[in-house]
Amino acid sequence: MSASALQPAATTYRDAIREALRDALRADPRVFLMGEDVGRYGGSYAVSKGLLEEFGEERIRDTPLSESAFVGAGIGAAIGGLRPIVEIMTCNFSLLALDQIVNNAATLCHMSGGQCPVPVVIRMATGAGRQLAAQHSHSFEGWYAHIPGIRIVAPATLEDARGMLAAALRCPDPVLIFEHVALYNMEGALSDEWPQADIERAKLRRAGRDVALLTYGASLYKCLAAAASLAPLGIEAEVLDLRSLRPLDDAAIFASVRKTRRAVIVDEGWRSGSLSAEISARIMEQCFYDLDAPVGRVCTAEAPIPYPKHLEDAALPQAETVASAVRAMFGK
Amino acid sequence: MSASALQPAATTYRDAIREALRDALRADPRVFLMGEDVGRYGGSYAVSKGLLEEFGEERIRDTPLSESAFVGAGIGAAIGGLRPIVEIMTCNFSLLALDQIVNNAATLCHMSGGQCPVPVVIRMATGAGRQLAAQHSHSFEGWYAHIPGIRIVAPATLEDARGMLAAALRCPDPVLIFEHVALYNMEGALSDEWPQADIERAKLRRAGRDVALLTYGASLYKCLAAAASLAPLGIEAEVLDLRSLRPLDDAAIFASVRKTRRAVIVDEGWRSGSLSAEISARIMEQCFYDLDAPVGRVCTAEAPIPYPKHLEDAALPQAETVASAVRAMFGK
Amino acid sequence: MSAAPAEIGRERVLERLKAMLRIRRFEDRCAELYGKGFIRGYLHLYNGEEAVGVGVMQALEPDDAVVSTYREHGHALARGVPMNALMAELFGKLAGCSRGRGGSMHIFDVSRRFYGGNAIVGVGIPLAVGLALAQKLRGTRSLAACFFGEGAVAEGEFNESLNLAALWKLPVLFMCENNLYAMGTALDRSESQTDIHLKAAGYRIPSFAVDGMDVLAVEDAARGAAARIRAGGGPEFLELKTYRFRAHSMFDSQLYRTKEEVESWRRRGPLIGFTQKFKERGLMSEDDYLRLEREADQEVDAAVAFAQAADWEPVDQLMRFVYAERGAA
Amino acid sequence: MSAAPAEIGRERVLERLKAMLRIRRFEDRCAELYGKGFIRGYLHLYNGEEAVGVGVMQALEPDDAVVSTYREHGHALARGVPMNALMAELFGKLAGCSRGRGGSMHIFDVSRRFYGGNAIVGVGIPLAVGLALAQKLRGTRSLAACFFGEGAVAEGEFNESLNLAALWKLPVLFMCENNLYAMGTALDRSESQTDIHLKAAGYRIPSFAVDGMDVLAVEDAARGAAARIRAGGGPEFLELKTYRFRAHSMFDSQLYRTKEEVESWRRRGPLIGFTQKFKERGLMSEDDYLRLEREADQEVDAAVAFAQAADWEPVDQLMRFVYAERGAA
Ligand SMILES: Cc1ncc(C[n+]2csc(CCOP(=O)(O)OP(=O)(O)O)c2C)c(N)n1
Ligand SMILES: Cc1ncc(C[n+]2csc(CCOP(=O)(O)OP(=O)(O)O)c2C)c(N)n1
Ligand SMILES: [Mg+2]
Ligand SMILES: [Mg+2]
Repeated sequence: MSASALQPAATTYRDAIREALRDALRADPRVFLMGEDVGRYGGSYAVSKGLLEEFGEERIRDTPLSESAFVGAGIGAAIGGLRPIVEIMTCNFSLLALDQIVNNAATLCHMSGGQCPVPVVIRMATGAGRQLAAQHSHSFEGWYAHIPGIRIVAPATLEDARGMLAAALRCPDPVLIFEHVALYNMEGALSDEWPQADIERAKLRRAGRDVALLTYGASLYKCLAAAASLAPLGIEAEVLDLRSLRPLDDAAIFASVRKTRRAVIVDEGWRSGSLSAEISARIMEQCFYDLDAPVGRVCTAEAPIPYPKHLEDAALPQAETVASAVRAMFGK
Repeated sequence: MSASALQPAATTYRDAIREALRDALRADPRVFLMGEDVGRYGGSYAVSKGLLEEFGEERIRDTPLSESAFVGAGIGAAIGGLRPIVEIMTCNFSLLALDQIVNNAATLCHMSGGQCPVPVVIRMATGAGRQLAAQHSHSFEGWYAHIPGIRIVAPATLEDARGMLAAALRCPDPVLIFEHVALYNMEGALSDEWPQADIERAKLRRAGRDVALLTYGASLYKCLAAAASLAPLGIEAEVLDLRSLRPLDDAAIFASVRKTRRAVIVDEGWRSGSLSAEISARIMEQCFYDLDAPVGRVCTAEAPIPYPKHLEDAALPQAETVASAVRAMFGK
Repeated sequence: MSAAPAEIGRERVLERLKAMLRIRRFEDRCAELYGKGFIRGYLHLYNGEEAVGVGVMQALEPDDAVVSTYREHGHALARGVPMNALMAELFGKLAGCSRGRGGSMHIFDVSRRFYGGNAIVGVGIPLAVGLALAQKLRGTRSLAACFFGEGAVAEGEFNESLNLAALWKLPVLFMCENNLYAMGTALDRSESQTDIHLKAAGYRIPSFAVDGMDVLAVEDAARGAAARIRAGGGPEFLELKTYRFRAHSMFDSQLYRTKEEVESWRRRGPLIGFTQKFKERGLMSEDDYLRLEREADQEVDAAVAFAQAADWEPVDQLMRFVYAERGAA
Repeated sequence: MSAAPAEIGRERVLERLKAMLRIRRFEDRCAELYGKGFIRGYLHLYNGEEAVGVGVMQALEPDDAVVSTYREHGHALARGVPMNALMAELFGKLAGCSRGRGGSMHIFDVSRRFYGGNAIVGVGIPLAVGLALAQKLRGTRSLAACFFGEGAVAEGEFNESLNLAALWKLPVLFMCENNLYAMGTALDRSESQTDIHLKAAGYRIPSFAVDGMDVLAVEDAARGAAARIRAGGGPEFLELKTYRFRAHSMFDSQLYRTKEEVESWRRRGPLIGFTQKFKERGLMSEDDYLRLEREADQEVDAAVAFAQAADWEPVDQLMRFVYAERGAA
């Protein structure tokens, strides 16, 4: 995978996150990073490599394998006036901390009548595609997006990886950032400017008149590839990168759909109850009379992800399955 | 709330579950019940009252407050040849056991290549309406329905409360049964026959020609009330009780929608990403050309549930909000 | 215990008695109001355990954070949450300390660093660890005081949190209110090791068992622990041995214990023993008791009137604070 | 330890050596095959820890259940999972013991009561408790043997599970493979109490620290514990002190430990010490070693050939076993 369609090579998604972490740690003494192996080991995906040396053990804090306690401690520290960035190594392990996220982070502000905002940032790796099998291949970001009180973002580009972390830290709410494992090595360029990403707005990555591909995260590149393969057939696909999964940017979604009158949602979550369902339902409610065809969905097969590559590939959305869903829509 | 529309008074939903438990414990020595306070205390909702005396401590097993361990132990015991019924006091606490449910119960059969089916039954109370505030009012059944490998049922009647537990125990898969707290006191009659409920099929509770109300659990009664209030306006609403949330009974849903050409989904989950979204998306995909109007949804407001009655009522779907959504659809 | 116990004089005796009576009378009224339908949902009374909350709070400074459970009226009152705001909260009124949204299980008063009222057993323990971490990283000498029941000790989070606090030498005062039952489950049916304070010792946390029926013993133990924590000694753990005289929540059939057991604990109750002892020592009189009780009742009357007169939150504010209002944090 | 250590003769020495060599040579080949792309995903090698798996398995009966971690090739081979099926699993082939679906982290062989291969740290511990519960309720004398690393001890589930097993006196043999690191986190940076076996003692579970580099010491400790468990004594706990010689998974920069530390442990490795000792005692020779190594290599060659020749699962079977096939359970 490469983002060469978007940016010239220079640095990586991983580096972009590290830059964002470094910027934040330098700019604000309240910021600290904690999680399993973020320090000595440099992070399971090498995101935090070098930060321990620069910022020391108090601010780059290795934790034991106690997801519930250290996520809860991050929530507590946020209430206590700090700006914690908690890294859960992968979303697969985040279920162990889910009670803290859903019953504490998401409720405290509302149920205390506004007294207890929780400005915590929780980062985690997500997604399949590396042959890690059933327990290490989950895509839970769309599932988390069901929970009011938290915000969910899924940066797909280097720019967003850097900018959204900064924006998340400025936000008084709990923000969960899902970083797709397939993106860490992606190369691209970063501007020197202080990042100004948004954590509420989608972004159009390719304009087109015939069909809207609505997606986020690593699937963005599959959609761009699909769009490229459709162009020669005379089908111009528009590709909308949702970026923020909660809240969803309804205006951008509806604008794309109204323009193209057709949409396919591409989501690495298991189909039933994935984010794609919510998007489809909203389009049903708001754009029903604008549609020339039913909204389609390309999602992950509803099975635990198997280890062998041929089966994993078959389970996940692919550029080709996206393209063929679109072709079918046009009878091509 | 009362099921008098369906059955004459005689026993309660709570009793129906107890009967099902008793039947199962008598019929199969592999069956046992475990959970917090199921024994001496008789169950938080008095469901298991008297069972300890009849079946003893080995089979009516009080657990410590260790949701992850005792749910995991239930999964292990199922693999080990027993038929455990695990009670999680309420779904609010089930998040603490979610890793066991999602990463173990749901994956073991598939990832072991079929060697390890997990015939565990997990019962839990769900739902709001009792002024228990943000951390005790969740409706997670629709959320759980996202996970392949498990089955989700939500009995709304006494007959189903009894019959679905029996059917769940006959099923080789993990079955999660969600019992709505507002139903335990509901009165009705039970036949003496051995229950034969289905855990894959929806059931039509009211036939109608103008609009399909698709719902499950305690919302069934709100929908029936809404349907009754609509009839005098000349709107005949059909009410479909989904009963099984995973798998969904597509055939029944689509049949209702094709017949009435309009549908409103009523779901006590928070709107975004609730089960209602999936149902709407499926209707979009399969019945788009059969629809006379976009499918509507009446769900819970996207906020933690507040304690005061007027705010809780405002947050939840009500018969009146269902009826008014339907009236709006007909411009009435 | 290193810190020397504070001297016992008439003033201290009457203050502690007053603090306990306020809780007792407040909650007795709550039970009545529940029967009348003014208070709804779950209502977990602290009846019998008042000495714990009152004793502990003596050791805390305004900057310390407090994290409590759903059985927290006593903690809140002892911490200084105004009775009016508390009663209004139980009524679900806008003037309640959590805007009426939380009710009995979710008392918040951030101005007094009172962080719930947490209704999921164990869920507050990591919060306290995080609050303590914040205090440490910010260089304060404050601590985080964390209450939980002996039932919570079986939750994995309890263990994770103790380890984290010990490992990072955080200023947390862990306090297990051991009232011997978690709903209907007796301690020896939920723990293989029933000496709870020994569990904490297993994390190398200094740990003490304290008579939770003796407010002054609790106070002394808490002062000692707090002093050592503030001095940078890391977390400490108190097991406060107590008993709840009423049902778990408002009603339960109490099949899980005998009347005799309850009676024998009642005779050791926090008010009875205390009153008897200090009457004998001449530090208080029956009149003092009656006067303090009357004053407490007057305060409760006023709180009820306040709560009754207070407004409901308008329905159109339901969605406020799902996300923080900008500029809030 | 009560059970008398078994006698040490040439046969036993050669058998244990063979069992350890099979694992070592199998995994050395796996590392090569990973480099060539035949094995993918995560691959956690047991190199250095072989004495633990081999020693423990001697104490188990066919009816006992085994629950393992993602570092489980050694456990699986020692338990009798055929090397062919194991290698085919690592290749992701249909002939693999989990149909190729699990890969290295999810080795299942229910015919040998080998229940994973669990990749979430700690997730297997409650499973073992449940398997033991089933065995107890069914009236068997079997036990459930549960492996986990010292990193898992910080997970709440570990604590919940130990309490449950102790409380219910279940036949579980808990085994902590303490290799001093959880990925890059040294034990003293993850636990306030680094004597892991003392944690188990806190649940009143009989608990022992064992030299995990000495296969016979492990075997003796496991036999003793298993015998007491079968006799109805409830769970026991072994802390097996060991070390992994390679990276956590296939590659890591190992910044978290020094070369000297690794070297000093290597000198105490399970094969070196064992071979030296029994050569000196005249119970084995260098020729024995070379022969067993050669035999192991031949078995590995055959397993690779088997795996290479095996079929892939047809794509159209992807959805099989999401739910059990009817009649399966
Ligand atoms: C995680 C969780 N599980 C179960 C419950 C239901 N529940 C509420 S209180 C309680 C008993 C708690 O006992 P303990 O910790 O001893 O506190 P006490 O009520 O005695 O003060 C239970 C089981 C809950 N609220 N949270
Ligand atoms: C719940 C969970 N958190 C984190 C991880 C990532 N992870 C995999 S192995 C590991 C270290 C485990 O160490 P230990 O238990 O000591 O076993 P070892 O690898 O040393 O055999 C970690 C952090 C995981 N798989 N599961
Ligand atoms: Mg208690
Ligand atoms: Mg280790």
